[in-house]
Amino acid sequence: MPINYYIFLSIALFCIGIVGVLTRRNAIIIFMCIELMLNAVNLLLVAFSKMHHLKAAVANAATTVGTDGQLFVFFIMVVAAAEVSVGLAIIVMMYRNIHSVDVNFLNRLKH
Amino acid sequence: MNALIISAVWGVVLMFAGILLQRKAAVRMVAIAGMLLLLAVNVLEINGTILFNVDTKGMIYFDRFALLFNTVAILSTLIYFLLSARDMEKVGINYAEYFALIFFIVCGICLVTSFKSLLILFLGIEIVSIPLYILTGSDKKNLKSNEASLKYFLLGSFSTGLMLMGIALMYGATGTFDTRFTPGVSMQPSALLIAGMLLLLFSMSFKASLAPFHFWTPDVYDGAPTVFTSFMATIVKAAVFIGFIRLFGDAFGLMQPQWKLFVAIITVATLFIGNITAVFQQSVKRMLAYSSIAQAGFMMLSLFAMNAEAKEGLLLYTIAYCFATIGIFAVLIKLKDHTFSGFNGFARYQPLLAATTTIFLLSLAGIPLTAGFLSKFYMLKATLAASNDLWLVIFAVLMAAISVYYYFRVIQAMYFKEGEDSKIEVSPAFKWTLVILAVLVIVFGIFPNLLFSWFYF
Amino acid sequence: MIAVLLILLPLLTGLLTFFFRNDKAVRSWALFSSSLTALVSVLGLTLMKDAKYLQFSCEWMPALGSSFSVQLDGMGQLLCLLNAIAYPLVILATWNNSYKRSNNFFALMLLAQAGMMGVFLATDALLFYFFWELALIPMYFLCSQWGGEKRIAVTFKFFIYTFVGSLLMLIGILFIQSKTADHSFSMQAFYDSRLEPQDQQWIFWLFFVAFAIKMPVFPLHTWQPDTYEQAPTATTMILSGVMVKMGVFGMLRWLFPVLPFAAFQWADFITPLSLIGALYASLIAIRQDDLKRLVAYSSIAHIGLICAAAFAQNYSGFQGLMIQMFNHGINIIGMWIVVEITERQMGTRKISELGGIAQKAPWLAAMLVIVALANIALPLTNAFPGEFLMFNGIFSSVTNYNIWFTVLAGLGIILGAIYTLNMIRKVFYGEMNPLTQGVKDISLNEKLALGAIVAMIFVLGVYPQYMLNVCGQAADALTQKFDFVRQSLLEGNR
Amino acid sequence: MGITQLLFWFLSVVALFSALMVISSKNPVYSVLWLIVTFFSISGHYILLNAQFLAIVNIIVYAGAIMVLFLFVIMLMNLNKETEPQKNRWLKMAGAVAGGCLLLVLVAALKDTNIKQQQALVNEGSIGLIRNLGKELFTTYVVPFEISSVLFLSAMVGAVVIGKKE
Amino acid sequence: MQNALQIVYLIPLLPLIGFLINGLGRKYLSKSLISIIGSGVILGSFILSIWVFLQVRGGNTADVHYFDFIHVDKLRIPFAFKIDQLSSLFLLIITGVGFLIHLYSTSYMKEEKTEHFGRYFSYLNLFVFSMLLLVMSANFVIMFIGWEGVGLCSYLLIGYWFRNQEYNKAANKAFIMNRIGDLAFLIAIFWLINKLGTVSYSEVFTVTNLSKLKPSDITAITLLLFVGATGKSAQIPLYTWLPDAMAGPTPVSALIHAATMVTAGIYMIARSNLLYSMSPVTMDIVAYIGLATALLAATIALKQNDIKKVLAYSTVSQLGFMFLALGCGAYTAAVFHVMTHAFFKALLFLGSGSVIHAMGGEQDIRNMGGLSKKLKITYLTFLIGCIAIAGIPPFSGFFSKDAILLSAFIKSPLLYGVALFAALLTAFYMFRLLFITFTGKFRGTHEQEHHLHESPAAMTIPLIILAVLAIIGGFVGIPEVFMHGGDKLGEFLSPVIAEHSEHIVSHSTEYMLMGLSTVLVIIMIIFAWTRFKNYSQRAEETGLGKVLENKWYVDELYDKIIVNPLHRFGGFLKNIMETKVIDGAVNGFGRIVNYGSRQLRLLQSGQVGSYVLLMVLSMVVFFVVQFFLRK
Repeated sequence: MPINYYIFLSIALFCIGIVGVLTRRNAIIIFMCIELMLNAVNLLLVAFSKMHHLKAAVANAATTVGTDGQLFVFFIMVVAAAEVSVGLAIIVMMYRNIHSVDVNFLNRLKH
Repeated sequence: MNALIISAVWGVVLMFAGILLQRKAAVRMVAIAGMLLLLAVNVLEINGTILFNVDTKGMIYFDRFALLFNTVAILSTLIYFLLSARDMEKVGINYAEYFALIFFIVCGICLVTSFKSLLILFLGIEIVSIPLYILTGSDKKNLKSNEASLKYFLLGSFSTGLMLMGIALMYGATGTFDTRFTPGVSMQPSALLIAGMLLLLFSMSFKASLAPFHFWTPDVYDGAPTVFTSFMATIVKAAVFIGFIRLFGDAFGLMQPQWKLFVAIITVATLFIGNITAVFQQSVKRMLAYSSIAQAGFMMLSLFAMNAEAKEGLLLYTIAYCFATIGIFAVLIKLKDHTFSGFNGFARYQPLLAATTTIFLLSLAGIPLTAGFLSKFYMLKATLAASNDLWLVIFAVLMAAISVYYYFRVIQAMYFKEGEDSKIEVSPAFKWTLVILAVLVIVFGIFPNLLFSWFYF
Repeated sequence: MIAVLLILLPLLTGLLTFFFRNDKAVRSWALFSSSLTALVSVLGLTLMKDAKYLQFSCEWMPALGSSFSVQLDGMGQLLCLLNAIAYPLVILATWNNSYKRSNNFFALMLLAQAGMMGVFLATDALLFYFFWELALIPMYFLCSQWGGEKRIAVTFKFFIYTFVGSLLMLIGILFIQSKTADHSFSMQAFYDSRLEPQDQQWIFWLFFVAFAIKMPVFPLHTWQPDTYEQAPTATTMILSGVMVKMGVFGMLRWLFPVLPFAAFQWADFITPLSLIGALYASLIAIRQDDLKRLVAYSSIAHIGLICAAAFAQNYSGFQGLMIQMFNHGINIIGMWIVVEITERQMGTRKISELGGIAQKAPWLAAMLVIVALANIALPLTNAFPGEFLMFNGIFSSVTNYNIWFTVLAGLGIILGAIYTLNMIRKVFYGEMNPLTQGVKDISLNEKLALGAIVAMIFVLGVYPQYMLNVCGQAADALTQKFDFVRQSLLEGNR
Repeated sequence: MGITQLLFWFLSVVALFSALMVISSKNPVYSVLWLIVTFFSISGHYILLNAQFLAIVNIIVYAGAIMVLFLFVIMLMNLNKETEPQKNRWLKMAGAVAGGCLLLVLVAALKDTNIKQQQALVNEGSIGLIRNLGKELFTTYVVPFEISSVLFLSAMVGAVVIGKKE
Repeated sequence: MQNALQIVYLIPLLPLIGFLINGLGRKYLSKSLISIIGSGVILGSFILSIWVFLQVRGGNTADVHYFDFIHVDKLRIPFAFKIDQLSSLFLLIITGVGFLIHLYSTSYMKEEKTEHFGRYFSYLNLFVFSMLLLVMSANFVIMFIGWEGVGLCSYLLIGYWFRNQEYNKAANKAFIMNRIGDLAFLIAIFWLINKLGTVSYSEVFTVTNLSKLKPSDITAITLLLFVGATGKSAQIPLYTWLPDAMAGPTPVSALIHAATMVTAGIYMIARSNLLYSMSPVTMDIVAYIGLATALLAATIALKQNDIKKVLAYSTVSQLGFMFLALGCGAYTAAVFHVMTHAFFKALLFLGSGSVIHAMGGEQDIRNMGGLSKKLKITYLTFLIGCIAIAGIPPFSGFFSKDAILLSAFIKSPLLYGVALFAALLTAFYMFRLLFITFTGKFRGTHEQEHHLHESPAAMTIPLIILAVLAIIGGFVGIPEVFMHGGDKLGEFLSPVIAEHSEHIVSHSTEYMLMGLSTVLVIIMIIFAWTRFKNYSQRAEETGLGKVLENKWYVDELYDKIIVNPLHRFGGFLKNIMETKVIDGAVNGFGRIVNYGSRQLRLLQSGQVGSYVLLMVLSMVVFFVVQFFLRK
């Protein structure tokens, strides 16, 4: 597959995520959109790793070039999991206090 | 490496301390002891004794600059503990955990200052951010605190997304996460690389609260418990800057023509927004938040200059800025009323605290004879040395003049306005720490050599 | 050693003063220390003329290429002397004023003195800048702590105004430093930095704005009358007597020798500006009803004249303004003392509410008349030789409009006569009114202070040559700079 | 047009469509479900790229763990009805437009890079297999791996601190 | 050898000492002591002056150098005295007349409180000191010092009764008008320095140096000096201060505003006659201005009713005559007239002082009359004074004025004609004054009449001495036509004054002119006699008379075109320019910052959505800039 396809695909997903962050006001959904963005990145990374691997494999079939990309994806997933645990905790705490997860109610702090 | 590992370990130690030790004072002692230990081992490492020999496969490299900064950061944290550790009790019940989180943050700082691989940068930034989300929200009953932490979390993870996208694009362009990728690539940088660089620039600007990615800063600093605001406004921010200058020094050192313009724009915007907006604030806490943005703008000059002088200057700036801000916050925490009028007549009832606060404010305003002046001076000098376009320097200077306006409002309130005694009790230890801090600020302002004798790198 | 003493004495004594408690003790201590400083400066002028006493240099910030080097040269010597003798006079004259927390007051005063000393002594640009600010900060606190009712806002304006100026100057310093051969801040390096004329053209303004604000030169003067009006009188005396001279001094020490081409080329623009400023201030002074503001504006007028003389850039002008700086300092302090006494006794500064004081207070009136006449440069008073030389300088300056400049300046002194005499007439002559019935003649300490001033007025007026000899060398050096400039420009044209 | 191409296009379309549904569906629960769909399609892409390990992890961790967690939370707060009041539509428009612009700009910027001819190796190559990754992870990447433990630790502490009742 | 003239410094020093003693000790000394010191020092310097004069007669002139006043590189201004014929002559006049007036004052000022008495004498001494400095100076700068010094003293003395604000205003007016003149003088000095690098007479007035000067320079310098002179010597346009200066005590008017100070201008021009002779343009201007002043002042004097005002205007007009003489190059004549004028004008003033004293402070002649019976001596001396000023042979005024008229005739008959007319007016108004005051019957109040008495000896003796001088003073300058070598003064001054107007008129014409003027003058006197021998209250003046009474409304004119506009402009600057424009701009900047702050913080809306939106938008902008705008 031409790498551009992957680039465009993941950028598209990424931007969809951003649009979600911009347009929704439910904290949880915003957070989900952020996860979407991360996944777009993951996809791109994997694609790139395969691309670099292909480039290197021409010279030497047994190369391990490109592993790092996939490992990075692994780490991203780790971090994402950690973030989710914290994030959801915060959201729940928020909900406990104001019984809403609507970010538009987050306007005590301004100016 | 020493500090990195020991800070992580000590974090765990403190978690246990929380369970085992009943008395909060004891926990505090453990924490302070830990910081002293960190300081010791870090100084040891500067002098070449490395306790743990870990092969990081070139992902982490502690050069002198990183170590020096770590020392500064740890020292500031120590002072921060000495001044404000007691006030964490008021925040919530998880006293020991707060310390643990701060130690983890220090661990993250060690990563951010010494990474050679984008992976480490990413992990470091996250290790710094996630505990901060929590500390921000640690005052659970306080809606402001909740709101601040949620905002911080959402925006922070958004910027993480940006950063990851940037890293991905860079990986696509270079095929490695190592920041020392072959310069051959950066001769004629591909669109991928530039896009990745810009995205990294954005996300780092976000972390360092530079305009136009600063919007979270005032709200978060304002909403977070003042104790933790003090910490994240000073040490964390400075650390991010070190990471910043590393990233752009190592990875994009040869792409200056591509990013100089943007850095300049961001600097100007930051200085402008930070200073101008601070003028009209009513709450000192929020004013300090904006002032931290403004100061970040000044630190940004070092990135713009990107030469040895700039690095020295950045260290000096960190010291001056951290010391002064920590000091002011330490006093601010004691006050009930965080508006300017809260300081009215302060000099009458707390002459010593007022005097030290004045020194800190003068330092922030960059008045000579204080470290603040020399650090600003260094930034300007470095910028002039790096490039001949003075407009940036002149702009920065004018903004500094404006900054005088809001810093001196506090002084005016303290000295020239009458107010009733806000009954605050402070321990002698607190007072003396503050005095020593003030003296340090002055001494570094008059004899910077005491520092520069270290700074050869 | 003398040079260092001049800075250290007030600095240390000032810091000590913070810890005094008893009011009387504070005053005596301040008087003592300032008299000591005066003694030292006189020593430096008379017995210990040798360079080894007047110079000192040691390493300070090698990393930055800056060193702690001070030197007491001709012009500096005069101003240090002024600074040193102004303080005892002021303290003496205001002996009976009561300040709350007087220890802080006098401590800050002494710190300011140390700062100004440093400004007059420093031969290192960075050091100069340090002292420049060090002199400003205590002034800020003095004015906004012990001043009049509008003090805070007014002082703040003053501070910001000056601070902006000095920051611009800082950029200029940095720029020149980056252009010097050995990247050092030393004065010599600055003098040797031959900047490109087109660079000089605008660097010049970075410096000049700073100095112009300090002096102050029209139209950057508006902070001054308010500040003088609001500040406590003792501070006002120092501000107008000594601090104002920092601007002129800085110009002669750091601007002209470093950027002679720009200084020469902008002269035709700045001279009329400052002269118009002088006339402008005099015209306003004519209409002033507030004693303090009147004196303030008259000070602006004098400074404008001095600035114009500086930009005449010839020997006579330099000599004139150098001694004039000293004499103006003395006279203006005398004026302030009289004004202060009047205000303290009458409780008002409104000229229209006063009158006939001379009948009850002949000494006060006599002193005022003498000081005032010195202020309008009557011959045989100290101001005459200075203004004479300054006018002569302006007249013989190398420009096509020298005559017109001279005439403008001359109008200035006519207007000066008008407002000064009117002030005397309205305040001291004429019939008394109920308010002025209660006036008492001046007390001993005031007599001492004023007497000393009057003595100086006459001595320096009859025999100015001594002062001229002191600062002759400095003037000579400056003149040579500009002769060189004119030479090279002539060759450029050829 | 081989099978892989077909699969690629199919998965891409599914991914994009479901992603759009995530941000457009009123009901949070639907959003979650659509997001899971997206993840599955992305996992499909992984398999297509012969990165089986990641594909599995993606499904287990994301679709399995994280999404379920989301679902729990939403249920807990019973937001499962279409409660979300409409955001100010101008802001909505602005958001959509801004995102669109970003998409356009990025695509336009990256459409012809110097690597655009290069291929991403599809359904072959062994680096994506668990053996290689594991070897790499526990040799070269052991330090980051350990560091990420600190991350987890802090996250855990944080979750406790925030979540614990006082 | 040490020149005997070294000790001339005593001449100014004595009065200075007197000033210091009287000034500082005025509280403690007794009146008699004050008067002794005050007059004694003047007497001392008078005696010294005589000795100096004799020395100079003996041909022993000298430049006495004491110390360098100012010495900056090439420019050297020594504090030095020049003792030569001119200065020694002036020394005599100043100290002599000065002494008499001091003497007179001792009794005239009796009523004053002691300390004010002391103040008075200290001022008087200070004045003499400055005046001596002025005439003895060896260069223009020292002359300028004296020049301003006398201005100061006249200011102090006019405002002597400082409780009266009108007097103070007059004093200020005098000082400021003098200042205007002084400025011109100063500029002239700078011009000289600029061109020649020196200000010493002995160096300036040398053929080599003068030849260095371009004609334009000379004209400029001389004109500027002349402007200075108009200030000091009350010529058009700066004359208006002198009449007001009559606010001072009468002896002061006699000394300063008649005998000595106002002649400083003549002295200065006579001093620099070499310069002036080189610039015909200036000479003409000087002549015309002088003549105009003489005429104008004379016309005004016709209608004045204040005894001192009349004398003041006559002074102005006499000064005009002197300038006419200078303008005609008859420097000697001018100096001659200065001398004679000093005698008879001082006499007249002192006489008027005596009258005022007798009338108990009354100055309006309309309330006088018939005083001749009561005040014999005063009357006689006053009469002599009038005859002298009117210029009837053989009284002193005749010779000097005749010399002036002659020089005017030589320059042009027209000038002569006008000058003669002015002289006739002089005769007329002087005798008008005399008759109204002393003849007819008394018109004052009863107690005034009762109070009338002849003044004490201390006042009459000076009158008598001056009267004698007024009679015989003219014989030092008898014209050639009467007596060969009669012009002692001319010979005496010839070394310093290069007289270039040769006697080109034949003796017959000269006789003719003299006869003419004399006859006309006598006719005038008779005419005055017929009109005023028994004068009585008149109706309000109308038409020209009113204009004259109001001094041609010159003061009002000056107020209109100079003073008021200046005042208004000052107000404009103070209230609009300063506060609104300049300070407004400064504060405006602060306001802008504040406003910007208030607006900018609205960006911080508190909405996460808007934050992200702003971030995304700025990202888009950055990308666009990077990828599509930059090349």
